[in-house]
Amino acid sequence: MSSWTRAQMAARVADDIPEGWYVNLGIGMPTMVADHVPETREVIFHSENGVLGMGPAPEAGQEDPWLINAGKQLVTLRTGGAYVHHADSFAMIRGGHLDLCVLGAFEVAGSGDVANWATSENDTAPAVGGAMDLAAGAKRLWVMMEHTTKDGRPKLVRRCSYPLTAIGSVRRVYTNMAVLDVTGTGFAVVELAPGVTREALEAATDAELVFPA
Amino acid sequence: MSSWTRAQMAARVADDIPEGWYVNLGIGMPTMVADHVPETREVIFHSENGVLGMGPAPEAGQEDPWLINAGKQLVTLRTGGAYVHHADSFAMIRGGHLDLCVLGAFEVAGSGDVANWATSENDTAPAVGGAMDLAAGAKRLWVMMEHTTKDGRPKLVRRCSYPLTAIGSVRRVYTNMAVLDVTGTGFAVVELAPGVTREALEAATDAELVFPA
Amino acid sequence: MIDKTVRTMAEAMDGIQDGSVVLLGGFGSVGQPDALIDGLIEQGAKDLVIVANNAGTGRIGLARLMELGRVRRIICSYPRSAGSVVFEELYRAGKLELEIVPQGTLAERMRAAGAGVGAFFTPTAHGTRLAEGKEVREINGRPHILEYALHGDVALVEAWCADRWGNLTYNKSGRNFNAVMATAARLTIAQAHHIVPLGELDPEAVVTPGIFVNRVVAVPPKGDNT
Amino acid sequence: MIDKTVRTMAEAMDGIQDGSVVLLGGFGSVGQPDALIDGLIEQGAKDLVIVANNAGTGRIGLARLMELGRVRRIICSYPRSAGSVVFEELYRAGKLELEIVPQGTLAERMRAAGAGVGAFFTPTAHGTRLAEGKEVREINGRPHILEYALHGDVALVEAWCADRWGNLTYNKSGRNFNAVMATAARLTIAQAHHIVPLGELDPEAVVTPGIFVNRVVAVPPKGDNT
Repeated sequence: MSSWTRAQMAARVADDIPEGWYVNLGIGMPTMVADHVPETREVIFHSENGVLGMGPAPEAGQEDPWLINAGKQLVTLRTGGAYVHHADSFAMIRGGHLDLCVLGAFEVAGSGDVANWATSENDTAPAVGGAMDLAAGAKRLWVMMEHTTKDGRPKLVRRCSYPLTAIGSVRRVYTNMAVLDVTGTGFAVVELAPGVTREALEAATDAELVFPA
Repeated sequence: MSSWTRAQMAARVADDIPEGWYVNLGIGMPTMVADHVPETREVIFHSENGVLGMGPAPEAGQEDPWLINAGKQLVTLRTGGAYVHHADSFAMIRGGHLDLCVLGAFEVAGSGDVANWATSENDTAPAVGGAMDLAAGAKRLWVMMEHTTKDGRPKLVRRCSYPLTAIGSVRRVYTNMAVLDVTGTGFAVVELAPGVTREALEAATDAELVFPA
Repeated sequence: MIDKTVRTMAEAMDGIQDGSVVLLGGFGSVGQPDALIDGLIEQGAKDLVIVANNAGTGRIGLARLMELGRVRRIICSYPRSAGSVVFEELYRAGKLELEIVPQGTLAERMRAAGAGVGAFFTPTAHGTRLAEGKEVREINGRPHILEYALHGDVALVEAWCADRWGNLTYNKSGRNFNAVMATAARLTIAQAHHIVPLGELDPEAVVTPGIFVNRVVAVPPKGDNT
Repeated sequence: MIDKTVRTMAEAMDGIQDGSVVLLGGFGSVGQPDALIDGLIEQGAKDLVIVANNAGTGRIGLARLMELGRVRRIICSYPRSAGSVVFEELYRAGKLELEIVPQGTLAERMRAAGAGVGAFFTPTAHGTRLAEGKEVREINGRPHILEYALHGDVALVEAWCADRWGNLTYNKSGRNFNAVMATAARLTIAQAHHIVPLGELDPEAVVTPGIFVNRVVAVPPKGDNT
């Protein structure tokens, strides 16, 4: 079975982000999306730790240890960016000012529920970070993840089995196999990766799928 | 009967403000207090409209129309001052960061209740401004006012008849006749103005008075 | 290229609907978005709810808007002040609804709207007639009252400098309600004394990041030569 | 003359009591008040409640304080991260209480403490296990949960520049939790890279006005030559 690489997934997400949006990219795979937005298209990236207008990683020799993103990687500030403190940064998130947040996830349900912070009820000290704020606060929540777990279990599900991050928040999911919109009762397929068949997608998904007519 | 002038009252209040306090002075008579704090004693004045470290009125020719206080008078900024927005300015007030607020009042009760914003229940459009925030928020609330109304009615009372600004907030009252501490059930006389007798004070007060032994 | 600057007042006011909640910045005469208020008068929206610290003075600006019968309700801390003649006439005639809010609660309710806080408990106004009908709860031994976020459909603010991303700075006490109102509305329109090239504002000193601002129009203050 | 600068770490730490709630600024390694944490280790206060974004890494700083058995409880958003070995050991052994709070709720709870808000309703974490036992209320059609202000007895923060009034600025992403924690404690102690003469900080660009700061100690960051 063919499918999108991570870079292709990141490029696919980037394609859907129009100029002028304020966007927070979650730690991990979503961070790659920024590299696929052309410089000529002004998208303003936000990092929870108080950076609005975040730019790419610094060039060698230009690193500033005082400028990191939420994933603790060294970054830069674009011309026009600004620094704020944590409460103001989360006011942007929680007040509904971000046009988009892209998060990774363990599971997404057809209801839009998302689980991305704790892998089981027995994990007593999981790290939530800003995930719940982002999931509840952004105008749109997209999830970017592999379609299944490493051992092949579906991550698009009828009901999340892992502890929830937020209820009914996800609008769209980008996986290595497809782009899917959350319908509330399942997922509507927007696009299949090259070589991925309807049957393959159904086999890898534990939720209702609606295909374009 | 002798008593303190307004300037003497302001000087008396100023005498009780130690260096390093953060102080908000209400519109009207309390504003005069700042002029009686010697420049060598650093007291940091706060104005609700976002000025911390407010200085005196500008000298002629030095006026800046962008720098006013809560009473809409032109002021200056002391070296070391800072500007903030309204929510941050009131965070200072409401978060208990001001050491002192000095307000004028219509009535103060021995319980510490204060009425200073509306003169009757029928005044349907009174202007509250920041009075309730200041009265509830400052670490200490002092009131500075004439001891009686123009027609001689007591303003230190058993129970406020005017609409309240705050309950149980006032710590100390400075009038033209005396300095008095709020006890919870009345007022303890700290100091009488020159020429004011115990009898005169009692006649001008409608609340329990405790005199020093 | 993102460019939030607009060339005309008509563009700046485009789409403001009848019945909107309009937040008006300024405190006293400092930081009032006078040109935008005139733009709103010209634009024609009516049945407005106005949130401002004062209820207008004289017969210009907000007072003029009220005199034209375009304001249904005003939410403010200090309605009756020297020169608030239009307010007093309309209010006495029963032609204007009034909600008086303590100044700090007013600022905090808009801060809450901007920050995604639905409601909050504050000690301010407890035991006063401005707390009548409000939920009371004791927290840490002190009674608090419940106040709700106050959202604007539109905020009209005055800034000192702005860039094409909508980053704003203010001048001295002109910051006042402007910075908090800018966060609390769906559509924030700023009039700015200076439009500066992107990058000219110090990223450590931007007061209102552009995320909160939708449109910027250049309006040097009257009589200003800088 | 007001002078909040102190000459020694012992003076900076004076009076911190056993059982204190201590707010620790920083995010990742940026803006961490390392010298003050070492000062607190030296000072000896125990039975502490620590509020920080992370639960310490390696065996220095906060991790060292925990390893010494001086921390009873930690309130944070991201306890388990690369190198949080001391936390994991103590937590697994039942020697450390943990309260996990969403990062924005953590910041907002301290902002509430600093701003006199007793509690507030937020949609964040509704329907998750971090909302268990919390009051739920629907506001504008959306369920919110009630969160309480989080007050510190002490805040330890790292600033870039400070003056003798305690005005602070920060450096880039070093602002993070520092500025909000500075407002939320009874005793705020700042380590500053530079102590500058009063008046050198732009009044338009002070991030933490001195009203929130009690003590300032000069601590250039390690390896810094500026």
